Order: sequence, then C-alpha cells, then structure tokens
Amino acid sequence: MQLNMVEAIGRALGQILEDDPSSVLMGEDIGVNGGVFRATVGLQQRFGDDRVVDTPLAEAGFVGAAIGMCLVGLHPIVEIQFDAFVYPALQQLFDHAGRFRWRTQGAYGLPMVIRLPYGGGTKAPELHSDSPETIFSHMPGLRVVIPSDPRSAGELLLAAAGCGDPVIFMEPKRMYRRGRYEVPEALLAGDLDKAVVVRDGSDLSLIAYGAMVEVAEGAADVLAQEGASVRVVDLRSIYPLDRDELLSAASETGRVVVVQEAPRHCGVAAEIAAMIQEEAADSMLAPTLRVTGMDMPFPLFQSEDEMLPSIPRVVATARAALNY
Amino acid sequence: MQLNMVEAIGRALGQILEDDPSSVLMGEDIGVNGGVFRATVGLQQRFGDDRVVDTPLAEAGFVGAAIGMCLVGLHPIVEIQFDAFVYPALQQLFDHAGRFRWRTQGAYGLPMVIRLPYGGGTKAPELHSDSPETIFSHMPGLRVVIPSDPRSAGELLLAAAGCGDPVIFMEPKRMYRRGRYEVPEALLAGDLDKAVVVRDGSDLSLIAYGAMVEVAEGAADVLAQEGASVRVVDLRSIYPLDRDELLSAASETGRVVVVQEAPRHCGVAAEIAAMIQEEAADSMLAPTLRVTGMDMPFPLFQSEDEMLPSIPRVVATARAALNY
Amino acid sequence: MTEPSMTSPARPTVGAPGAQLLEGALTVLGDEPTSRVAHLLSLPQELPLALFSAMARLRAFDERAVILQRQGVIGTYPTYFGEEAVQAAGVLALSNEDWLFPTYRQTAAVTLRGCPPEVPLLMWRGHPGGWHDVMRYRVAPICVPIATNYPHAVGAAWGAKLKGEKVVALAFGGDGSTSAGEFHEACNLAAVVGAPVIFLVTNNQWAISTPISKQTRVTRLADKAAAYGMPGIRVDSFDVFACFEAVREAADRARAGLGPTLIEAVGYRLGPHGTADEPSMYRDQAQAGLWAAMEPLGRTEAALIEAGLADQQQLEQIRKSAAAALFDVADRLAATPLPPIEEIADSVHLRTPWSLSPERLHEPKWISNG
Amino acid sequence: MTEPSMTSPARPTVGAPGAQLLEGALTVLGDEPTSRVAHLLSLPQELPLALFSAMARLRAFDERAVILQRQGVIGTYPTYFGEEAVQAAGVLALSNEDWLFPTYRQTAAVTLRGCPPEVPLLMWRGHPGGWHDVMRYRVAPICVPIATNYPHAVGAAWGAKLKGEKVVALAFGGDGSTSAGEFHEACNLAAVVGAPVIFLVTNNQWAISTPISKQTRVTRLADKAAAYGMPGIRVDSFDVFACFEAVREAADRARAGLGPTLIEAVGYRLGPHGTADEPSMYRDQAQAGLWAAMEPLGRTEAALIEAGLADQQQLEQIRKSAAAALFDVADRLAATPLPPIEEIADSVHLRTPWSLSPERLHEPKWISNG
Ligand SMILES: Cc1ncc(C[n+]2csc(CCOP(=O)(O)OP(=O)(O)O)c2C)c(N)n1
Ligand SMILES: Cc1ncc(C[n+]2csc(CCOP(=O)(O)OP(=O)(O)O)c2C)c(N)n1
Ligand SMILES: [Mg+2]
Ligand SMILES: [Mg+2]
Repeated sequence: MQLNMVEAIGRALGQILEDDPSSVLMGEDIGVNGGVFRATVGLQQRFGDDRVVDTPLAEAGFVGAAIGMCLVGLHPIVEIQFDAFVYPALQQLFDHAGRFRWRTQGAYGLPMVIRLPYGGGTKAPELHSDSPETIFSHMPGLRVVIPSDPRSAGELLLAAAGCGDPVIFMEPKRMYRRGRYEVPEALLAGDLDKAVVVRDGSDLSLIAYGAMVEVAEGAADVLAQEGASVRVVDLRSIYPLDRDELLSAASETGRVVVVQEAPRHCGVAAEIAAMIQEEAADSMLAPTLRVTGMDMPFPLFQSEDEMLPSIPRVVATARAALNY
Repeated sequence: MQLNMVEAIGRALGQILEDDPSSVLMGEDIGVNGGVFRATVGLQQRFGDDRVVDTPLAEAGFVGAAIGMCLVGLHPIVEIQFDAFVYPALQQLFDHAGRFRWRTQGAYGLPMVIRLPYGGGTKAPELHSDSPETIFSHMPGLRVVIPSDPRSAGELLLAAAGCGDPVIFMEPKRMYRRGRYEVPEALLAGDLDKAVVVRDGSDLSLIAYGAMVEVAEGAADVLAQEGASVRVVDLRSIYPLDRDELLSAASETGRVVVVQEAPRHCGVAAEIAAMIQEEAADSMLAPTLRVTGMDMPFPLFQSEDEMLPSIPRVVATARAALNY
Repeated sequence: MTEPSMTSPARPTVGAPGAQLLEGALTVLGDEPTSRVAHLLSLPQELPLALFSAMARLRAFDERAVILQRQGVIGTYPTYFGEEAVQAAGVLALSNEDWLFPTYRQTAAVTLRGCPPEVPLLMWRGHPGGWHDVMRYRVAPICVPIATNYPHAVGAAWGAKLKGEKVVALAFGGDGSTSAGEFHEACNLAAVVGAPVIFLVTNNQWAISTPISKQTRVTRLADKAAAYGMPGIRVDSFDVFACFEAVREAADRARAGLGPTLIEAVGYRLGPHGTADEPSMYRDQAQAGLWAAMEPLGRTEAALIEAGLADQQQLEQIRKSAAAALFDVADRLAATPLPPIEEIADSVHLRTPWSLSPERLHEPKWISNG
Repeated sequence: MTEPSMTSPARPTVGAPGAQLLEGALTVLGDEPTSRVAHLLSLPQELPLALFSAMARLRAFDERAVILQRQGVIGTYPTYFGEEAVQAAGVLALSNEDWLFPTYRQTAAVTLRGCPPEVPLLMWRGHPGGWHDVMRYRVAPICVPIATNYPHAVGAAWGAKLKGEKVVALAFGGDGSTSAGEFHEACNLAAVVGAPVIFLVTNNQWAISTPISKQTRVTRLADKAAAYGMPGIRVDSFDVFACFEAVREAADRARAGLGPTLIEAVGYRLGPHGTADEPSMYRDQAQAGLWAAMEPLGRTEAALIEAGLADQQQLEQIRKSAAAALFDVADRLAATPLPPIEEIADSVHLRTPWSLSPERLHEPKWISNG
C-alpha cells in the first residue's frame, strides 16, 4: 500500500498494539486528538484509553513512568511532541533508561521506545526544529535509530519495539508527508543495527540519515551528471554505528562525505570521520568531509535553509573530496 | 602561594565576590557547609548569605533562577553538586542559557557560570563520575571550559566569570586535592579560548584536558624514555576548540593521540580527529588515534581504572601512532 | 470581527462546560450592577479606558495575526482570543520597571510596553527581528518550552530583592504548565526566598487537546499554592477589572516583602490552541460556544457604558483605530530585510568563535580544494 | 553499639529542635500507655516482633557498614541510623508482590525481602554484584539522583493497574526530594491516573546541610498532597507501629482503587548525611542530640516489654543474632571476585554493540600497528 511516513508510523503502531497486548502508547495529545502530527489517529478509538494514554504535560514524569511500567511487564511507546521537549526527560533517559540493563548485570532490559519527531525544514517556531541525536548517542546505554522513508520508519519502529532495550526513535518530521511510497500491508521488523546502501557507487560515498538521505540522493543525481559514481548510505542506526558498512563504503570508494543537520561540533559526522581515518586510513584518497548544521541555535524559519545542508552544499563538498 | 585545585577555586571565587559586587554564588550546601567539596568554605561568612546562597534541591529551578538573575544585573556562579546532577537543568541550559544572546540579536548576554565537579577516579558511588562535556559542547551557545591544575582553575574561573556569556566550567574533581602548586596571590583572568602546550615535542602530540593532562604527561615521560619527543597540549576550552593550536600540533608533529575519559562515541576526541584529518591531512603521518572511556555507564568504582584512560593505554596507543 | 456589543458584563449561564469553576473566583463584572459600577468609578480616572484600550490593541493584533497566517505572511500562530483581559491587566497593574515573562501565548504583551507590533509578528514570520529588546521593555524573550519561564521570573524577582530594588516579576503560564516540574521548583524556590514574583496562570481548561481533568486531579489550580506556603488567588479571567485587582494586590504584597503569589485566572480557551489546531477533533464546539458570552472586550464595553465612563461610539472608535494601526503591517513586515546568516551566526556569542565566522559557515569556502 | 534499653516509648521533650513538627503526626508509641499497649496487642501475633526483628537487621547492617567504611572495605556510605522504623514498616506493611523504589538511603531494604546483605554492601564497595535482582525481589535498583524514583513507582503502579493486577508501589524519599520537579510530576500524574502508589517521604529535617526551612516554606510536607488532590498523612518516623498503620492504610486505599497517598514520616536525621559528612559544620550537635531519645529500636523495645510481648533478654538476643550474621561479611565481600570489564561491558545492551565487544574495549588490541 502507498503510505507517507506518518501514516506508516501510525500503521506500525497499530500493528504493535494489535500483536503485543503488553504495549501501551503514552504522550501528550495522542489520544482523541491523534497527536499533533496525527501519527496516532484512530488508535485510541481502536484500542481504548488504557492502551493509548494522554498524559499530563510532564515529560520527565511520563518518561519516568514508562520506565516503571516496564518493570511490571508493559512495553511503553512514548511520543514526545517535538524534539526540544525531550530535554526535561534527559535525566530520566541518561540516569535510568540507559543504565537499567547494566544495573541488573545484563539480566533485564527496559523494552521502551521514545518516539521523537525532530529536525528542521518545516517552518516551525523556535525549538521545534532541533536535532539532538548526538546527545543520546554519546550518553551510554541508549540505542538511537532514525528512519528516512515510510517503509524504514514502519519496519524500524517495529524492530525498536521488539529490541528489549530502550530506543530513541527519531522521526525526521520534514519527511512525514513527503509523498506516499510502497509499504507492505503487514510490516516486518527491520534490522536495527544495519545501515543501508540506497544507491551504489564507486567514486565517493555520501553518508546520511533522516531527512538528509533525500538531500544526499539529490546531490548524487547532480554528481552523476558530472560523471561521478556516488554511493549513498542511509545510516539508520546512530548508535551503534554500522561499522562494517561504513568501512566498506570508505575503503571501496576512498572518499566520504557525511551529511547531518545537527550542529557540527561533536556531531555524528565527527564520529564517522574519526572512525574512518582511524580504521581505513590506508584506503582513503581524501579526508572525510562533513556537511552539517552550524554551531548555533536552529535559526528562526526564514533562515532555516541556510542551516540545513542543501544539495548545492553537499555537491560542492563532494566535489572538493573528488578533486582532492 | 601553594594551593591545591579546590583551594585555588575557592580563592578565585573569593576574589570574584570581592571585585564584582554583582556576583552571587548559588548551589546546594555551599553556604555554612562550604560545599560538599569545600570549594566555598568561609565565603558565606565573609560575604553574607545574600551573596553565597544555599538553594533548595532543584537544579532546574536554581539554574533557571540564575538566568533570571542575569536579567536584573547579577552575575551568578552556580555550583552543581556532582556531574550527573546537572541533567535536570539541561532543559534550562539548552533552551535558555545557550540561546539568550542569540535571542537578543547579539545585544545582551547572560554572565553566568555553572561550576560542575566532574569525572572519575575518586571511588565515588554511581552517578558521581560522569564526564558530560560533549553534550554541552554540542548544544549551541554554551562555552565549555576545563582546567587541569590549580592555577588554570583559578585563572580560567575568573575568565569565565568575566566573559559575558554562560560558561559550563567543569572541574576535574579527581584533581581537586592532587597536591599544592604555586598560584599567584592575586589571580588574573586567563585566556578562555586558548589551549596550552604544557610540554613541547616534535614526534607526536598528546591532546588532553582535565585530569587526562596528568595522564598524558605521565605517558610522555614513558615515551621520552623510549626516545620519542612528545608534545602535550592541554585543551582547556572544549567549546570553542583552539583550532590554531590543534592544527599546529598536528602539522608540526604529524601524529596525534587525543585522550578523554568520556565515552568514545561522539566525544571531543572525535571532533578533534575529524578536524585534523579535514584540515591537516597532508601533514599527517598517522591517523589521529583516541584513548577514551568506553561506550558504557561509568562502572562502579572497583572497575573505574579500566574505564579511565591510563598511562599504559596512552603509551600503547601513542606507540601505535609512532610506528604507523 | 467585532462582537455584538449587547453583551452583559455578568457571568454566563452555567450551561457552559466547567462554568462552575468560576464560583468563588474574584469578580467585578459578575457583581451586582451597583457594586460593579461603584468599583469602576472608584478606579483612577484613566484606568478603565486604558484597560479597554490595551485589550482592544491586543485583540486587533490577534485578529490581524490570524489573517496574516491565513495569507501565508506568518507561520503557525497561537491565537489568544479571549485572554486579552489577563494580559492587559497583567501588564497595566505593574509598573514599567517590573519584569514580565511571557510565553508563546502572550507575544503581543510587549506591545503594551511600547514595542511596535511588527516585532512579535516578525517572530511568527520566522524572522530574527521578532526578538524584541529585552532590556528596554523589561520583557523576557517569549518562552516556548512550557513552564521554563517560571524559574526565570523567580530569579529576576529574587535578584532584584537581593539588590534592594523594589522590582516585581510576573510570569504568565497555562493550566498545562502547572504539571511541569519547573512550575513546582519555581514556586517552591520563590516561597523559600520570598521572591517578589507573581505566577499568573490562565486556566483555560485546555492544553491543546488535553482537558484540565486529565492534567490534574484538583479542580482549583490556586489550591496548589498551599504546597508552597503562598497565597493562591482565583479570578475570573474574562474580567479585566478583577484581574487588575488580583495582580495589583499580589504586586503590593510582593513589594511589601511578603513574597510570591499564585493567581489562577479561570476561564476557557475560546479559540483553537493555534492556527494548526482543530478543536472540533476533541471537544464539543457547540458546548464550548456557550463560553463566548464571556468574551472580555464585549463585557468590558457593556460595563463601561453602564458606568457612564464611555459611550458605544467612543469604544467602537478605540477598537477601530487599534485595528487601523495594523492595516498595513504586512507591508512593513515584507519590507524588513532578512539579515544574512553570517550576521545571525555572529549574534550567538559575544566573541564569535572561529566556527561561526563568515569564512567557516559554508563548507566550500574553507574545505581544502573546495 | 546498642542503645540504653531504658528508653521510654513516648515522645521526646520539646527541647529537641523541630520537635513541634511531631504534633498531630500519627503515633502509637506516643499515646497513653494503655492505648499503646492495646494497639500492640491488637496486632497479628507475630507482627510486633517481626517489625522489631526487621529493624534489628537493618540496624545491624547499618552499624556494620559504618565499620566497614572506616576499615576501607567499602567506600562512602549513607548511614540511615534512626530511620529503621520507616523502612521496616514500609516493607512489612506491603506484600512481596508489591514494588519498592528505594533511594541511596534504603539500600538494605531489599534484605528484608530476602536478599543477602552482601549484595547492598557490594554496591558500596563499588562492585557490580551490588546490583540486586530487581525482578526477583520486586525492588528497583537503588536510586541516587534525587526524586527520579518517584515517576518509576508511579509507572509501575499505574502499569499494574492497567494490567488489572492489585499491585501497589512504594517510593522512598527525603524532605529534600520534595523540592525537585520529578516529585511534583510524579505526584500529579499518580493522582490523575489514580495510580496505586505510596510516596513515603522521610522528613528528617535535613538535606545534607540544608535545613527544611531552606528547603520549603511549608512546615508540614504532607500539606503538599493537597496540590494533587490526594491524601497527605503525617506519622512519627521513629514509631514503627504508627508507620506500619500509615503504610497499610495507604496500601488498602490504593488496592481499593482510591489512588495515591503521600506519607510524611516526621523525624530528624540522627546521624550524619553519610560517612563523608560532618554535621558539626552546620548544626548544633548538642541540640540535635536531644532527638536521640527517639531512636526507634530502643523505643520499640520498651513498648514490647511494656506490652508483655517480649522480655529484654529476648530482644537483646534478636539484636545480637542480627549483628552476628554480619560478623564475617567482610570476608564474604573480599571473596566475591570482580568480573572483568569485558563482562561488565557485555551487560549494557541485550545485543552488545561492536564497540563494547572484548576486542574493542582497549585500544591497542584493535588499533592498526598497535
Ligand atoms: C516542555 C514542553 N512540552 C510540550 C510542549 C508543546 N506544547 C505547546 S503548548 C502546549 C499546551 C500548553 O497548555 P497550557 O499550559 O494550558 O497553555 P495554553 O496553551 O492553554 O495557553 C504543549 C503541550 C512545549 N511547548 N513544551
Ligand atoms: C538531582 C540530585 N541533586 C543532588 C544530589 C546530591 N545529594 C545527595 S543526597 C542529597 C540530599 C537529599 O536530602 P533528602 O531528600 O532530605 O534525603 P536524605 O538524604 O535526608 O535522606 C543531595 C543534595 C543528588 N543525589 N541528586
Ligand atoms: Mg491551557
Ligand atoms: Mg532529609
């Protein structure tokens, strides 16, 4: 069937609620209202308000409650309304969610998912466009997953719900309604640890995730016209990184450009660049270059296109790598 | 005079309170009790409880209040009791402290300092040994500064208090009582943006900060016995990085090892490695290698020495770079 | 655009959902006509009309903003239709030395301190000119993350107190914000240190689609003040005179060194949460419509006329000129040039780090061989 | 080590700082001798001695831990001397199906559910064997960051309710924790959803060096319950029978579907905050010493003897055997091998990522040419 990303997420959530009687959705305005992005539309009607729960406005409280729910055998999936509104819950995520299995010497995990619509490009007000994946991937014990299209959103969400450890599932909201694509009627869980080569190429690899995959593909199109064979890798898992796929891309193409919309300093692109030069230095024909957001607050929306990596910026940087 | 780090910090705080009548210290147990590390001992007696204020147990609340104090012309210096206990205040720091000047189009800043005793090596209970500098340096608008010895602690704290923008001042608590060193009677503000070459060398550069500077120096001693001339750079400023000094070290020695006790993924060492290969690739004789904490919660203290970069680990990694 | 002016100042029929919440809430307009009139006449001569004018300006801004959003001149916009009384009273009951801490729902409050309306409109247009001059107006930047402005207000008030200044701080907020931890930390801290701060919480009974019954189990938010040992006052949010009294009294207390006050302005969200919200998804709009009679401009008009303080025409004129002042605002917005990103990058730190310097902002400029 | 057994069950002279806080707090031991005796005799036969034994075990653990800290066998340790009644009552008033959420101050509570004392001692020895089996004992891992355990308890209780199980959750906390945002968010959420949870807050009047007067402006923490629409109960924290009643009643309410309860166990921190703390720095220790008469084991002993439920010798024997069980615990601690770091790294995720695999943990193993 043809679904856009937000519909695919809604479908995956419905499927989880259907298949796993212990699953519970929680968040602000997700019930009758179906969430501010409408990802949960119809689910409360279908599954009742014991399974799809509106919470008070208290992110630390309800993320903490989700942790407690896991102890009694529930599998909570929490929606945070927008990227920046997860910050009140960071103490719960850093101090507890990420440490629970370790605190039980590996015996028990917290089977919970935090759904976090994130990123820019939607002309939203301040603090509705942040990309905080670095902080989740740096603080130990959390998995961080980011889909890039409807199908991967559905499949990875299923995988996240079934993985047995807390997953920060970041949804690039700019892609929510970016057209409908084929999604299988019955979704199967994807592979949570794997990056995916969305297009093959031999001269240069563009590594991207979330909304930046589309930008990377656009850049690859332009570069193809210039005669460059460009591989595009969709990272999907931010922590842990798919080291094998990244090192293959690096060593097979010799040139890598990483694209991320988050600020540059200590971003995911830094980790990838550091890793490639550590482990694939001999194969590299050029430094790994980064196209990133700037080290500044996400600008008010009239200037957001300046912050966000664009096709021209990626192309220009790729050319620099190709001409190195 | 001869002071250890915590005494130097106390002296600097006294000097700030003396010289700047708008300065105010806030935090848990900093008054009569002088703080759990005794950094503020005697200051409430000397300056009164309007200048040295005990707060309720509410980090978000009093960090937020410090922001409000700035608006009416005060210069708050906030003590967070231990590293991990800053997490409840992250929303205030990310959403407000880091964004205030930008929200006034550059016109007004928040002259506030967050003092954060951090890091491992003190055989402390859980959540008393975190090193969260990455998250502050990644999220825009905050300066992050880390001293490594009594004198730099005093001088950089003065600089932080005078810089006009919020500074996360992270104090490596393992160094608090690591011997007394000469500190000038009247402290002068240091340079907030500059890394410092603590020992020169031409074969390899060890980049470190906080408690890791001592480890790097120890490793440099060992390597010197093996005939290697090792430069040790004390980073001091985590954001912004001293790009010139880092690129000089890279291009002049051709080999770099970065040491950090925080987990590896997206750490400061990743940023430095990414930057060096981007900007000094042609001068490099080996990949920039990292010696870091592991991607796991800081272990309970019996195992902390396994987590913390040690002289042998730094030496072994440096040898790998030297033999590359 | 303008409401039927035959509204009565009195309170609505109990048919409106949650109308019983108004019971016991401070009121002026809901009083007997004689005492109502007496109250208005007891006020400083200019005040009643000043309050009405302030509300008229807020209304004109809000109505214009909704139009501009539909025209695509600005982005998503959180209308405050029906909450003008709380805002006007909150600003006018304080002096210009006092500090205000607005949320996304009070973006025009700063215009009552002299800031041109283009400024907050530029905010919703996604333009950095939308950040008003914080120090000039003593109004904090508008605050989007719920409840995080409360500690700021406490700090400003407490700081002023430490400095020996008689300055008061007022933070706006909503019913939803009372569930957030920072509301609690702020209230508690304020009470402990005796900060001269006013928490002015509008209980419009909705946080987006979440009704107050799912937000908290108490029916009176003012009861929460007891947890901090501070007074909790309930006031009719549609009654500008009652709101004015409540804020003024709280400010007097604060200035007298008696510490913070929590004011619950009881009401109902007459409009949607914002332009992207569709209330019919989650509430009975016909039922909700019963609250329309409380709309504060109409009620105030009726009361002013009743008290002989103005006539219909005069009030109509005030509304009209408030609206007129905004007729060409779209042109002014369009004429405001967007600063280049380099300038924005330069506004983040006092000493701009190299990574935000013009040469470093866009990769190709500095990448080797780029 | 053991207290003078001539302590009276009654309440202390008002000379003790803050003793007036006990006024109105639930008490059994502070009652008239006749009703006190009647209460003890009305309890299930084994209960009074079971409570005493539990306290004796907690006391023995605490005393041993302090010694072990001085000997360098364990690191910093937060003694709970004087708070045994709250903990024993909190555990024994619930069933083993119910969930407990302890903080750093209740690390031995899990031993009352059958966990060997070595386990919590290993925690303070910095050994991962210090993490007890959470699911087996239904006791959450001890919680260091203040107030963050409250939402967990709410979630567990609420979750059990959603599943239709009659399980109650109890979270421990201190007076200082009530200032933190998560206390508020947890209480509010619990009340809204009717979670069967008990917030058992020991008001020992100190948060490290911060007295309750700098923590909050209210003198009765139980009054904070009003902000959430839940009952707030005050009980003498040194009175194990009163604490038992308070928790049992709250648990009954919870199981009956009546939602959460806040219990304030009023007392005074008899010891230091922990082994690294020096109370004479910030409080008058002579004054503080006036509270020593309230020490709960001595008081309970006196009451048990008074009621004829035990004689001095018997109780002495219980204490002695509790202490004896720990004589050689240091050896057992020393004999517990430290797992290699590879094993610890393997415990973080269900599927261990490559970066935590044994080959990757130490750089030289994988660095090229290393
Ligand atoms: C921390 C945080 N979480 C979520 C949001 C998203 N959000 C914006 S407004 C709102 C509802 C606020 O309700 P209320 O406090 O009653 O104020 P009102 O909008 O009714 O004026 C929510 C959940 C936010 N802005 N901040
Ligand atoms: C979020 C957080 N901030 C600070 C601390 C440091 N700290 C540990 S115990 C304590 C005092 C707690 O007092 P209270 O809640 O009264 O409990 P008590 O220690 O008296 O049992 C503080 C400030 C912490 N553990 N967590
Ligand atoms: Mg509301
Ligand atoms: Mg206490």
